[in-house]
Amino acid sequence: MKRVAYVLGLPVVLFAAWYLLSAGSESFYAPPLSKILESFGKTWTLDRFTADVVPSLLRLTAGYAVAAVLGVAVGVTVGLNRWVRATVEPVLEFFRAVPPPVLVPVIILFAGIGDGMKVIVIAFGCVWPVLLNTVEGVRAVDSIQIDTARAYGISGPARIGRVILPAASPQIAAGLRQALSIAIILMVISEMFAASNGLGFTIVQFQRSFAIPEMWSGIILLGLLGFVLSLLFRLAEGRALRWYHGLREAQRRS
Amino acid sequence: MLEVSSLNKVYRSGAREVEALRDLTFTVDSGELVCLVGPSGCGKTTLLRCIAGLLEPSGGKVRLDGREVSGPPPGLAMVFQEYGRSLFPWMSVRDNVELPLKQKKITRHRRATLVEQALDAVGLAGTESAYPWQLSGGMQQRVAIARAVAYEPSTLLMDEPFAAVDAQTRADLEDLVRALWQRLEVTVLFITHDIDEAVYLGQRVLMLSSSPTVVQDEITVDLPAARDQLHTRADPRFTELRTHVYEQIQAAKLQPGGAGASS
Amino acid sequence: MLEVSSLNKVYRSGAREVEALRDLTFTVDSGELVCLVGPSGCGKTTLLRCIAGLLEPSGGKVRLDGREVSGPPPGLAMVFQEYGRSLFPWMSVRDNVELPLKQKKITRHRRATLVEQALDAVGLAGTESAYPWQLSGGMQQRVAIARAVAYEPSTLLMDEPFAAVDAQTRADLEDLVRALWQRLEVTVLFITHDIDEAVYLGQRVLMLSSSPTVVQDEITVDLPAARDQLHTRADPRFTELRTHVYEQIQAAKLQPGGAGASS
Amino acid sequence: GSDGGSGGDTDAGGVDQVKVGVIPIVDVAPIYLGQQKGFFKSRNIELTMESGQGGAAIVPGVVSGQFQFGFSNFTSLLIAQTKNVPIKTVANGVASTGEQGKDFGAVMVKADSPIRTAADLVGKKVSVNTLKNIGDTTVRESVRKAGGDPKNINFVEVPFANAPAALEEGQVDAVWVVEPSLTQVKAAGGRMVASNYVDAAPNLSVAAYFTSAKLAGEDADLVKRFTEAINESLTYADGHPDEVRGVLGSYTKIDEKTRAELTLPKWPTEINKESVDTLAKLGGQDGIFDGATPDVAKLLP
Amino acid sequence: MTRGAGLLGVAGLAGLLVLVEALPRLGLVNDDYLPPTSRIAAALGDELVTGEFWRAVGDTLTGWAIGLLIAVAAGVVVGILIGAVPVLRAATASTIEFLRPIPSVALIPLAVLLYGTDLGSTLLLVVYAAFWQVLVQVLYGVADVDPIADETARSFRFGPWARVRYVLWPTALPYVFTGVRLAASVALVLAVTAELVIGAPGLGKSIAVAQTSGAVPLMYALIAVTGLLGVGINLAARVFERRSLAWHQSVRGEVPA
Ligand SMILES: Nc1ncnc2c1ncn2[C@@H]1O[C@H](COP(=O)(O)OP(=O)(O)OP(=O)(O)O)[C@@H](O)[C@H]1O
Ligand SMILES: Nc1ncnc2c1ncn2[C@@H]1O[C@H](COP(=O)(O)OP(=O)(O)OP(=O)(O)O)[C@@H](O)[C@H]1O
Ligand SMILES: [Mg+2]
Ligand SMILES: [Mg+2]
Repeated sequence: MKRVAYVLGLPVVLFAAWYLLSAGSESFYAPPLSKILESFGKTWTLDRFTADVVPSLLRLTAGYAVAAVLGVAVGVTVGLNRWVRATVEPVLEFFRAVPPPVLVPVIILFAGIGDGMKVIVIAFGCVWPVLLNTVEGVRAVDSIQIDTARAYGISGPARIGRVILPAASPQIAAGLRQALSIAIILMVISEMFAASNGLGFTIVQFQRSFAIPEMWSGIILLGLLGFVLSLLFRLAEGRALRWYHGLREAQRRS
Repeated sequence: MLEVSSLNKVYRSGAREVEALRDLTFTVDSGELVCLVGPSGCGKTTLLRCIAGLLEPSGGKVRLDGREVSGPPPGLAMVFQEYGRSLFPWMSVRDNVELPLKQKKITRHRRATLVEQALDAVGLAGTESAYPWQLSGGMQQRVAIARAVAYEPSTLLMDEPFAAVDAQTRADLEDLVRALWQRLEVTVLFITHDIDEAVYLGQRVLMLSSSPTVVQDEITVDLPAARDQLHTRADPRFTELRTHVYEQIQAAKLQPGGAGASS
Repeated sequence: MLEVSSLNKVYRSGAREVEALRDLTFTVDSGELVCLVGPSGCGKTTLLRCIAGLLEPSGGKVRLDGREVSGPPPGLAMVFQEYGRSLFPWMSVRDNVELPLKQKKITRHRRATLVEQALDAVGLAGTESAYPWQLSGGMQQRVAIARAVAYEPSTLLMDEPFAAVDAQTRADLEDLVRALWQRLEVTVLFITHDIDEAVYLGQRVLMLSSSPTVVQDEITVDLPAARDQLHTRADPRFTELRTHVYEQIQAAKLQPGGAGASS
Repeated sequence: GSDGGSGGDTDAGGVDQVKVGVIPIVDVAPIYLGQQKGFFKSRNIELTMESGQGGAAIVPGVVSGQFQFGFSNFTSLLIAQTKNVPIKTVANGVASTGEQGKDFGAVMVKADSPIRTAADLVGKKVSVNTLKNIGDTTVRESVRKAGGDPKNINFVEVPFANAPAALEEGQVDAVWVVEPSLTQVKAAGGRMVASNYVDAAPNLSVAAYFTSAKLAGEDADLVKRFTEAINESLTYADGHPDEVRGVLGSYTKIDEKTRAELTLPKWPTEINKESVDTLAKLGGQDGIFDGATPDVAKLLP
Repeated sequence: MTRGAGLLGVAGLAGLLVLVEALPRLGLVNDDYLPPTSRIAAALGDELVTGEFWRAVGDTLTGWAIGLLIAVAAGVVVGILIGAVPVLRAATASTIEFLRPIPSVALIPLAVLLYGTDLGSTLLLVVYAAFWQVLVQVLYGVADVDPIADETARSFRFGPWARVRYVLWPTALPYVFTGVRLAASVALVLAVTAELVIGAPGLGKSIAVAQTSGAVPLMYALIAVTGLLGVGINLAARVFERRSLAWHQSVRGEVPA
């Protein structure tokens, strides 16, 4: 009960404030919330969902999965090896600083204009938080834990799978969490180019065709989508990092 | 056989430079149980790390069975002084003890037996599924011991392994280590601050000087091989030996460094 | 005065439920030095955490000078069993010791004196600018002790504070604690596994049963207030007392839980 | 820095600071040329050009008064009109040359493509810079005129700049491009299959300069001066193509060779109302107004 | 070690340059669309001597720096506040999750509405995007405080401020650094994107102009400049990090024992 109140409290207050403040709005680009909500119902019908939201979600999932796997794999390699880190870090930093929108033409060159391109754009953008956090997490593994693993001959995949990844997992989780919302943002950006369906495409299309309440309703939908995904993420994280949260909370709460 | 020859270790970090080990030379025969005592901060942990191949010495050599140690040699188990940090908090007690066995490619069935026996031996039956951080300090330390015991190592390095347990448990664990040693003919190097414990457990006791560290003295414990808490500790020879060790450590504290000036 | 009345603590996490303390009642007068012994895992650390107001008991009360403890009371210092983790790795040894003093709003000059004296007293002069992780286990533990000592607390809780130091240093630190206690009239609650230490240090020794925990027994140590390592430990009364404590702890291990069945 | 849209900041000398939101492409060459020639200064207008990538960035700026004027194609303006965006055109922007095969925008295919005429585009993948806008409606008209069924064209969005590569790599079957990408495609051996602007209407008015309804109402004088200056610029540009090719070098990075080769559009001062009506009709047919009918009269000056 | 690492880094970048030179030369991609390094370098060379270019770089960096500063300051303060007060954390969690995935690009109309093509537009987008990066990292960092360390501070009756200053902050610092490094590049990305789309002056606008003009080598040259800016920014962050995290495991590990 209390948790529900916490989850809903502030959003309800904010929405109410928005509702009241925008009630008499004359501004073309900032219509009253009532109008936005009205268009929300009209816009996001079941058809729209299957036509636009589902393809977007599929691209999002694919891109995010690629980024997660790649980010962790490369991150562990880079984090564990000083020389590899020194060699590839500037190159990675180089690509990290390049805005995905300007890279789209290059990606189109290699990946065409289909879903593959969008997945790559999403992966390209959201791999960084995972990668960076993995590198830092791996570097910060307690030296005694590493020594223990070494002393007992826990080596190779077992060392990575059973010791290094779990030890770095809290920080990797932070990266994955960041990546999730970036993935949503890039889903929109990727659908601004060479797309003919998708949530991002629809929102941009609304924006271009001056359907402003519909555009805002799309943005709200994005927010809701992000919220639901992060809820799922939290559930998964809570499960995977039960030991960690238990460890951190054990003495605090009980 | 474990040979340590003119081992030297200097920690450098920024301006600070600490010569933890100056010049250590000693050997431990295969299947021998040697206890190491020395003042706090004299370099015992450093020595153990070098022997385990976890730390590169600044000079000198460590050889195990004729081979120079450059990384952790196979069949070695170590109980770390920082027992709390050496347990993996993301694994249950059982998994912590079992993991090294998996690496040793021991069958599942045998693993289960070994884990159960080891936890039972350290008095932790019933906590298998708890996480280490749900245990008391002494219990955590015993998990670390159980992990080493279950591993059935050929070389066992223990760094103040009983520091956090009560007197009674400590006595039990001492007997456990001796039993394990006799059963498997393990080479054991055992660091302790408890002089009685060193004498009770070891075939030999090595005494280190305070930093910069050399071997100050060593005694052979000529007590009978069959020891027990009541009779051995009551033996006058036991008292004699422990007094000797105590005096040597006192001396070590007063005139540090074999060769002369300190760092 | 510290009053602990029918203190009960149950750890719950998921399916696991551990009754660490069943029903503890005892008092410690202001300025008294009480030692606590009990088998490993019996709940000593849990008890100390409850007294320090760091852990909320599941039942019962802790009162310090008549006030119920709900958070750490002023003038309290605690030496944690996990000394390594209780030092801040991002601060030098000096800063670690000095920080609580800053919080106490002690002048810079006096702080410098206190830090220096405390580090000197635990034998760590010269390591002020090192980071804790550059020190050996025993040295880290002594930093934690120095921090508590420099704080000049009115209540001092120590959880196996000498577990990682050698015999000689341990003796020195014991005398340090007694000296501090006598000089500042601190109320001290001291957990140890070393029965001799408990008897040597304390005015009273409280013995806890094994889990679920109650007060198994307590003895008043009727040795003269002026103690020293040589004579006190040679006193026949000392031997008598330590034997008594030892027996009680043996008994505690055999029949756990005052009221009956275990959890 | 604006006083809410009632004309630009006016300094002591009575000179209006005017910001115009434009897309830095060939179409807006006259305004840069006019600025160089002093057509605005002589009417007490101090111009600043603000560039945006399209209507999405320019229209809000004009509506909110951040820019006093903007440049946009008519289809976008018509869409805005159906949504009652408070804007009004003030001058013509750019127009088709009206000559088949010699317009500044065209549908191109690779040299060896089986597509011969606009009718062959049916069932094919054709790129336009933005969907549901002037590109796809006029291309559909080309197909319709050539006797094909415009319903079955698979339009995809590819920015003009990326269209040559997309065509080359076979990611699309045909591209609709305007200058300078058009010249680039031609240089790469592309073949023209339709001049869609020409097919849509004779002398099609493609784009216009517009302002907010508010400014139009409050500062009619500024609007009038701006219109006059623009019209003078348009006429001058139409008459001096070499100077146009020259001024392109100042605000774009089109290389000199391409500048010399590219097909310039027409810059008449009059908005061709019939052609706008045609765009409105085409848009209506293709359903880009969501069933509404744009009120052309209300949009035009 | 540091010198060696620097050399390796240069080698890594050189490898990239060689790759880009080789791909079009070997005919693996059309050199009209991905020109070889040498042509890109030549275009860059031409550009380097123009004042316009340096003004664009200056504009971009100004927007980036101010935006990042605001985002980091706000992210750290809000993060620590929310992270340290459980009630606040519970109450804001859902709102944060709702606002975070809203793409900055969707805010473009709003930005233009409020600021036109002024610096304000760029700042709005930059701050919005970078803020979340820092905030989330700080939240995770605050959650990573060792309970024993925290209890130590509590037992000595540290006030809230002292606990933040001496326990929370140092623990969160490595996370904050990662957050700042993430935010720094996100801010750069957004600064450039905002210029690209809105047309605010800066490198992004130059890229847009090069793009619409079909000046491909120049476009890549400018993209490379943004990338190099990123490399420089990271380098600075690393140096700073090594200084202030000397105690941390990850930096300790750098020095071979
Ligand atoms: N966070 C926790 N969650 C669950 N159980 C806990 C937790 N902390 C302690 N326990 C349990 O409570 C009991 C008492 O633990 P405590 O640490 O108080 O023992 P202790 O007397 O200090 O032991 P030691 O001498 O070994 O340090 C143990 O059985 C332990 O498993
Ligand atoms: N990582 C390090 N960096 C710098 N100095 C170190 C480091 N580790 C240990 N030292 C120093 O080396 C010396 C020996 O440390 P070591 O841990 O080996 O002692 P020890 O004999 O195990 O002591 P104890 O009995 O207290 O555990 C100490 O002076 C310590 O300060
Ligand atoms: Mg040690
Ligand atoms: Mg304890």
